[in-house]
Amino acid sequence: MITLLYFARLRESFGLASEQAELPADVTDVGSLTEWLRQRGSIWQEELAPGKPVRAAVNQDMADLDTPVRDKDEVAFFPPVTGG
Amino acid sequence: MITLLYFARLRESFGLASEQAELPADVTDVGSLTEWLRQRGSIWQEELAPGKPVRAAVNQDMADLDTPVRDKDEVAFFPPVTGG
Amino acid sequence: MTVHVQTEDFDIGAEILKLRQGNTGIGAIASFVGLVRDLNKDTAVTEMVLEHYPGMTEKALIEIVEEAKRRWNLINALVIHRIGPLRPTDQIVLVVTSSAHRHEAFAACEFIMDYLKTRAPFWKKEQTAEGAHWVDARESDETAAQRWIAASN
Amino acid sequence: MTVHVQTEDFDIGAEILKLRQGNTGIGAIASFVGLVRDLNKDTAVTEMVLEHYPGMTEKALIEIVEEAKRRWNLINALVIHRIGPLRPTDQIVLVVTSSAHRHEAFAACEFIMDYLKTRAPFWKKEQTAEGAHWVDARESDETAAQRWIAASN
Repeated sequence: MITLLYFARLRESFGLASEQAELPADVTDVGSLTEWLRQRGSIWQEELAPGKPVRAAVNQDMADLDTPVRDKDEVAFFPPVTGG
Repeated sequence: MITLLYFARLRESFGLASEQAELPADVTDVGSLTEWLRQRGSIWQEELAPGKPVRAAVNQDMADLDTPVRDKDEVAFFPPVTGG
Repeated sequence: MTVHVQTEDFDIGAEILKLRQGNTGIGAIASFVGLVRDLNKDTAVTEMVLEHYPGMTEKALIEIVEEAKRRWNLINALVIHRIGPLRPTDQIVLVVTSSAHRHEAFAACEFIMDYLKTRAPFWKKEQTAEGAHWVDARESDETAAQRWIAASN
Repeated sequence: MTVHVQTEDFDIGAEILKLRQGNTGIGAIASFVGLVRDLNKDTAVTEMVLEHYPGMTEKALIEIVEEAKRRWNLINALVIHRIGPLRPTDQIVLVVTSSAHRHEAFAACEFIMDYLKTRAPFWKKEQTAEGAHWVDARESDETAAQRWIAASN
């Protein structure tokens, strides 16, 4: 089980702020997790399309596609940040 | 007649903050004015010696040795500035 | 070193006084305040909402300040970033750095702002007469952050 | 654009509020405060006296701020410099710049400080346990000012 968090435009598009998910065995990193989420439907495909400016964090550290995802991790997806 | 002003270390060394001076005809710029002041004595020679870090301003603008000095001008001599 | 994420406004004068307290070696204090402007890309903004990632935001800000302290001789540093609804002319962010000398205070303050803009999880949603929209990240902010990677300071 | 040379202390919070008043286009305010440190080249300073050249000092500060406004898109700028006797931890100088964007506010604020340090007629005399002495100008301040001549901003 992992915790998934969505922020800003992604939270609104998915209509989802957080969820607990049971991952299939072949989801081992941010890249394969993104691929798995894309299979949920057209809005997921669109927002998480390759080349879209989406960022991910694993356990509150900025991550890239190769960052491992393990059981009990907190994984967040969000647009590029715009604070300050 | 010109007004001469001295600041900081120069004011203390010369024991003089300001004076009105009648210049000889051959004093036409900051360089010749400095040369003329050096003839006043050893402390003037020392403080205004060539190569000493002394700055001059003519009519409240930073000047160099070639800056003209004319009747009624205000000429100031002082060390490099250390504000801020 | 202090990092705050809060809905409340802040008082730069009071914050600088607190930061100075008890340290007689400070010669330089650089600070930055970011404000909500009423114009963003030619459409009047009536309100904006700042969303953040609780937990990660504070962690990211602390890491940015720690990195600044590794790069420059800072005596102290403070970051306050507001969240929630904000209106034009409201204060958004405060960064204060103190050091013995001015160049280090200036450089660290600008570095913290540049990194905060590209690495701290905040998102702005603007409300205009034509509706609400999420603010896009700017290329110029990424460029500003990148130059600290090339340069040592 | 405001320039003050004064013996009185200043309140950075109040000055920034005044500078912001009535302008809703300000997105960035950079500021700098210089303080008297208790240590200068390893000798404890008990007091310092700041001398200036009345008339020329104000003129030089105005020219420096005008030059900053030519180089960057500033909305407003303020310089306050104190004169007379000052003690460790006292505030000496305040520079505040406001702009639509942060880089211009930061650059102009640092530029004004670097130019003030080398072009505004102020002189510091420090009082230490071993007596009084005039502070020497620093090579590093001249170097800091020179880099603005090489660079366009």
